[in-house]
Amino acid sequence: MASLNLLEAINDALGVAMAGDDRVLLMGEDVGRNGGVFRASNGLLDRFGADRVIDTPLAEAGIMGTAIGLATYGLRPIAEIQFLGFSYQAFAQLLLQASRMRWRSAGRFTCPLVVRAPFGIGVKAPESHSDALEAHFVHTPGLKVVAPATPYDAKGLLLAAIEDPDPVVYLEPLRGYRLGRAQVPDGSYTVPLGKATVVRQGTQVTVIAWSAMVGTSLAAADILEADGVSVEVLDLRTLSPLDVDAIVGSVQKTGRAVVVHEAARTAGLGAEIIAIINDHALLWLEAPVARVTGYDVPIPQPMLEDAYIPTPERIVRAVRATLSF
Amino acid sequence: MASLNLLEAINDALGVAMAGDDRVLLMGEDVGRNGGVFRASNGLLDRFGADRVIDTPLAEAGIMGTAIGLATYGLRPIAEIQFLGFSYQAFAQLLLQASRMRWRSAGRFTCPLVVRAPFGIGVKAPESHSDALEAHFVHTPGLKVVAPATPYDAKGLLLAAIEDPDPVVYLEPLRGYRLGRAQVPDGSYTVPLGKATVVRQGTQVTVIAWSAMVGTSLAAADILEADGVSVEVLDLRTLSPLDVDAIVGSVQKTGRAVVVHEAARTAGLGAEIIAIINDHALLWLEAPVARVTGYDVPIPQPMLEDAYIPTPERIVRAVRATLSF
Amino acid sequence: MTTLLESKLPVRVLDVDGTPAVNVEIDEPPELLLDMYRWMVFGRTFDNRLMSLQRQGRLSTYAPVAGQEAIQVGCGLALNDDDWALGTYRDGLACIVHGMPAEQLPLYFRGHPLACRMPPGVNVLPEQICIAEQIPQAVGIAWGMRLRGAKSAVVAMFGEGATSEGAFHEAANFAGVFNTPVVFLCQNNGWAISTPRSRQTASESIAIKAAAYGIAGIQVDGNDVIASYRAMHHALERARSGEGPTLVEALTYRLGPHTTSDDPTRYRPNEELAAWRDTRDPVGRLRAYLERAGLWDDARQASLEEDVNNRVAQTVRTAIDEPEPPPEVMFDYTYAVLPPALEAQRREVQEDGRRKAGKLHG
Amino acid sequence: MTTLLESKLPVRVLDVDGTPAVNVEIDEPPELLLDMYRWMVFGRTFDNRLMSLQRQGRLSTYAPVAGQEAIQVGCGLALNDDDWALGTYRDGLACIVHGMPAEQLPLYFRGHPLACRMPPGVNVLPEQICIAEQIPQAVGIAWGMRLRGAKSAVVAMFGEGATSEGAFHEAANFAGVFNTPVVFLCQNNGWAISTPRSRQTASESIAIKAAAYGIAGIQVDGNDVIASYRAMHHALERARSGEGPTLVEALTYRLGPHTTSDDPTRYRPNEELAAWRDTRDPVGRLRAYLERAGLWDDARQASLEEDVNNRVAQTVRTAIDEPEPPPEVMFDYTYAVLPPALEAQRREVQEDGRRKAGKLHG
Ligand SMILES: Cc1ncc(C[n+]2csc(CCOP(=O)(O)OP(=O)(O)O)c2C)c(N)n1
Ligand SMILES: Cc1ncc(C[n+]2csc(CCOP(=O)(O)OP(=O)(O)O)c2C)c(N)n1
Ligand SMILES: [Mg+2]
Ligand SMILES: [Mg+2]
Repeated sequence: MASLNLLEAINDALGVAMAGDDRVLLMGEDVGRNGGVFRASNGLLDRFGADRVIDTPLAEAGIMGTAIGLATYGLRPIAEIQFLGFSYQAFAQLLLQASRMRWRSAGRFTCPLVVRAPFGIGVKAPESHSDALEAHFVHTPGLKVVAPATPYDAKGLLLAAIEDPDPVVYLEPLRGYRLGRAQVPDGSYTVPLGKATVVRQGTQVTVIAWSAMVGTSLAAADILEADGVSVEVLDLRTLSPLDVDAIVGSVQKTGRAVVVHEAARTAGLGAEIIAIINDHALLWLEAPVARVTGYDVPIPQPMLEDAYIPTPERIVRAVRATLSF
Repeated sequence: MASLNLLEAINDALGVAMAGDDRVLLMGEDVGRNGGVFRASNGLLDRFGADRVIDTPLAEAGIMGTAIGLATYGLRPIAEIQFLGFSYQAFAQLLLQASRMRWRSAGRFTCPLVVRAPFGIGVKAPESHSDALEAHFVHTPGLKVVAPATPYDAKGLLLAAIEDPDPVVYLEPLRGYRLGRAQVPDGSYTVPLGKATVVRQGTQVTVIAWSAMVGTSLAAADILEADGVSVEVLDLRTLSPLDVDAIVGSVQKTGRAVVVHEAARTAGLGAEIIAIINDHALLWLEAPVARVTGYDVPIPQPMLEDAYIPTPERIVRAVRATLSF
Repeated sequence: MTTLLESKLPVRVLDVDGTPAVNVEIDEPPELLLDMYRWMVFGRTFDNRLMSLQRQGRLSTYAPVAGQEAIQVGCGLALNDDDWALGTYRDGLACIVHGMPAEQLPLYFRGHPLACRMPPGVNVLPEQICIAEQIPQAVGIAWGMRLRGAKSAVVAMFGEGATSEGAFHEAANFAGVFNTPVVFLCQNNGWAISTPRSRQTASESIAIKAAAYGIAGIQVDGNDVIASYRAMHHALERARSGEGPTLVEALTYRLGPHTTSDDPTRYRPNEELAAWRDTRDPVGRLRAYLERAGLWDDARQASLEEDVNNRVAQTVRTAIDEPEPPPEVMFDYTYAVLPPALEAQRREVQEDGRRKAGKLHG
Repeated sequence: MTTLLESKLPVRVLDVDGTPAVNVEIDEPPELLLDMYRWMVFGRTFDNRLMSLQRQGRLSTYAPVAGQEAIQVGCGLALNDDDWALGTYRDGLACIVHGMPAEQLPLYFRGHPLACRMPPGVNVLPEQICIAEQIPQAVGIAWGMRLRGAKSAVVAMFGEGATSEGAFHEAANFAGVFNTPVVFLCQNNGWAISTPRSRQTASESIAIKAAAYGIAGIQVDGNDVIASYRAMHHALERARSGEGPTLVEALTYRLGPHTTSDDPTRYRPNEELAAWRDTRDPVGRLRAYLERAGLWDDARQASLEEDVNNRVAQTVRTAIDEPEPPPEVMFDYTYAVLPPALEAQRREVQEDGRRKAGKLHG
């Protein structure tokens, strides 16, 4: 056991995976000598050498396309995109190629690839550094999508993603990188893909969140508890495939739900969660499911970040509105 | 008035727009001498010359990026992407650049660009030719998205899109290109962006569709009518911004809804429509909103297209299930 | 063979009339030359047959190879079994020569979902529809070989139109930086659908683009099968021995339409087509040489044609007879293990299929 | 000035010690040379000030220009008013020389949403964060000029790292095919964050990449402001007169970190930095020449420094004093006319802002 923040947990997981399987390699811009712009790969170049911790040219489609080839040839590449906002350049490779290697070849070839990228508001970075694009990946058959919120899950889900035989998009919470420490087991363990977790039990309303928004939701739950409102907080952890049972189970219990995400509201993942509730728990609903999300504008310049991002206060208001519907 | 199919209506609209405004130009792969692979731009090169009907190199990001520059400089480019499945290569330019030109420059620069592309199943084309990617665009602030179903709307919406001061993604139904003829006025007229239309009045259930799926929905409504079921069919026409009033108004009237689209179900645009109904018409719902959509697999090879695409029969079954909920 | 910097002339072994080019020795073993010829005749015959099959409605579309047989056969023959090949809709012939069962090609154009399942040991990726996307993948596979110490190589095949895509550029740049054992085979057939080479890029040649990546670039007469074979053999050997990537520009011509949906008379000058068809045909060129070298005659031709016709007929029959799979197969290779939500969708499609087949009511 | 094919040497007017290079005449008018100098001193001073402003927490981040003043000033001075400039986070100095109000730069790095609103007549696009994405846009603007018959040109500025992106490639290829009046100015400063030039591309130079597009390519000493000006002037004139695009590779060096978030000691050899800083500084080089030419002395230097310090102080004050706009401004430039759903969201943000400001309860 060690006390690690989320970034250190990722670094630890990378080291464990690379030590355990010499097919695993890490590639991306500035991941080697520099240890990644956030130091996620700190120390790995010295440990595993330049053939396995690879500084690439500045070309996201090139990173993704060559990573696909490496995976298909039998290696286990982990491709880092420096910020998720720069993944659009690689969409043709990731959304149409990686996702379909197994399918196009009817199982003959596969693409065991992990794509890592930080996303979300958090470091007052210039535009495009904070974009939350998870809905695009979730809408793409053939991909899996993971978005841990805690150091423990970060390590366990990353190790599970690396072991997975299919391409996994692994999204890291920029604002959660160094937000707090937690006990993380040494060595290898996995957290299963496709399973959400109840991070706080409650009875009156379910708040559904992932990644950095889990912490924000928990903060809202604290405020509400002081007011006597019992909030259940569900951390989805895996965004594709979604854990339908966990969502439906919790909403059938509480009868009310609020979905929280950073991305723009319209056609965001919140909509799919509402659709799942519509499909399986409509008769249990006491009020419309509320969405506390980013607005339908680009994730704004640093000065306006705080006005854009869901806050505990906005969640509290949404919960109250839901309760008094 | 002329009797035109949808493809001819597009060709007519292009000619009208180019004749009326010499800033309008058309660019893309094979749009010139060849008149477009579907002949949407047939005859335009001869009429307007190679400076305005431009065969480009084979590079979608290049097309999109240069079109943005042309638009910002004051021209009115219409950029054709040969098939929507090949637009991923241009996502970085379209979703992060075109959509934000006005916003980044705080209004100083704008991007009056129209992006045209055919999409959807219809011509038994090889993979990637039929992909339905509308949800990606709708999730992107700063873009407008249009998807006409009829020759009349195709012309009127295209002319409205060209006049619009912001970037508009104009999606053409591949299977609807030559499906039938309708009276289309000569010369210029517009159909307003942002307005849905009720293409069939009904009382018991609302079927919500766009593009090629409108025809499929109408066919389902015919079958159901023979059975005494009264179906309202709403053609959204514009997918961003969505016509919330039209959706909500119809569902409040009928109390039941089925959304139909070709794209994969999960996190598709159907989910957003359910979310809108959840927000504004939950108490009117007599049954969960049903989704009749593509499955969560890549749009398959030609041999399996018919098993993938929503059919009147699948819609009929969904309506019946909704009615007997 | 010559790198671009040494000579700007296309490399040619046989002149268009089948006589050896000046200063060139032909020292390939006769059996290899005969193989080249047989494969080209197979390619031409198969292509004709698939064109008419499409016209009869048995294929949903088809992209003919006619005119490009020499470079594709030369490429296929230069590949070793443990080399990998990645190509497009038009590169079926090269893939067949490399070991892909021929019936997979018509099966693909029938729209069959299992058409691209290569047999074990055949290292051919599914044909790529999205222009240029296979190129970085090829570099990745080659990189994998280097990292694993394999002594094999990868060929990425594409048209001159593909060189305009960013994917080509990023891939070639990675190949240069990481020195991966890859050969970029650009079949410059003059046209990208209706776009002529002159409007595709203003560069002097395609081969010269290699300079942008610090890799070797060579031009070869892609209608000269011996020269094509030599160019590919040379480039692949360089790759296998760690000397680095090569961009091979094969000058050739597509004699048919882009695909069966295309009408080339809308954009292509008739005289241009006629010149290529009548004076630069790759098949006739080698035959003329073989005949002059005493390796070929009418009797052998007749027997070859019979063989090839039989093989083509048999192959087409296999492809056409292959039954349609049940529709739920669309789910079967999305993931190693189907997620629960997809299980439910799969059942829906299965029931729908049985309903349509009259095996289920409702 | 020389095209790549004529010479592979970087073009230099002043040697590193400020003496004219062999065989070179300096015939620029003194006022132009003094302008170059003043702008470089302004650039260096402003940069230092913004670095410390960021360290004090007044800017959320900053990307320093130090070391690259010569090419940026040379570029800015070579542009005409009706030329357009598109650059990155590091190209603020060139944009200011071209007419962008200097306070917009710190305002941008404060994260102010209105920082990139150029005044009318200033043709500078918002600084581009996404590497290489401005390059095709620049080609499009240039193409628009050609189509409208304007006699102006466009410069696209980017680093050597950007040349690895597909967007660079597609843009340069379009420029070659459509002969647009654009200059591609690549500031090769040796590093893309931690990636050295040698690992970015295996090509011999950046300039040689021009051959892949059939456009002109030249290399220039980007720490030599006179040579930089000449190169840009030449390339822009070529563009304006319809002779075609040019790729200018300016050899320079980033003296500071990539941005204030970066720690270059992790990856960059100290000796390399020292060599560039101590012997190839662009500002000192021109000053040495001017002094020797009798155009400069300590008194003028003192008075310039006073002027520049005042101007920098004033500019920074303007930028820091600029009030934060109300949060709902995030909606104001999404569309020409706000759609109804966004109206409602805007009201929500407005209320939230007033609530936070204590003006509204609940
Ligand atoms: C990314 C992408 N854009 C556009 C297309 C449509 N398309 C198919 S083939 C083709 C032309 C290809 O030309 P070239 O690369 O020269 O190959 P050729 O067909 O001549 O063999 C185009 C534009 C596509 N398949 N993929
Ligand atoms: C598309 C994209 N990918 C990655 C980044 C992250 N990033 C910012 S600057 C930079 C290096 C740029 O190097 P270069 O082009 O040489 O310009 P320089 O910073 O040296 O001026 C990187 C990788 C980005 N901003 N955009
Ligand atoms: Mg071609
Ligand atoms: Mg650099």
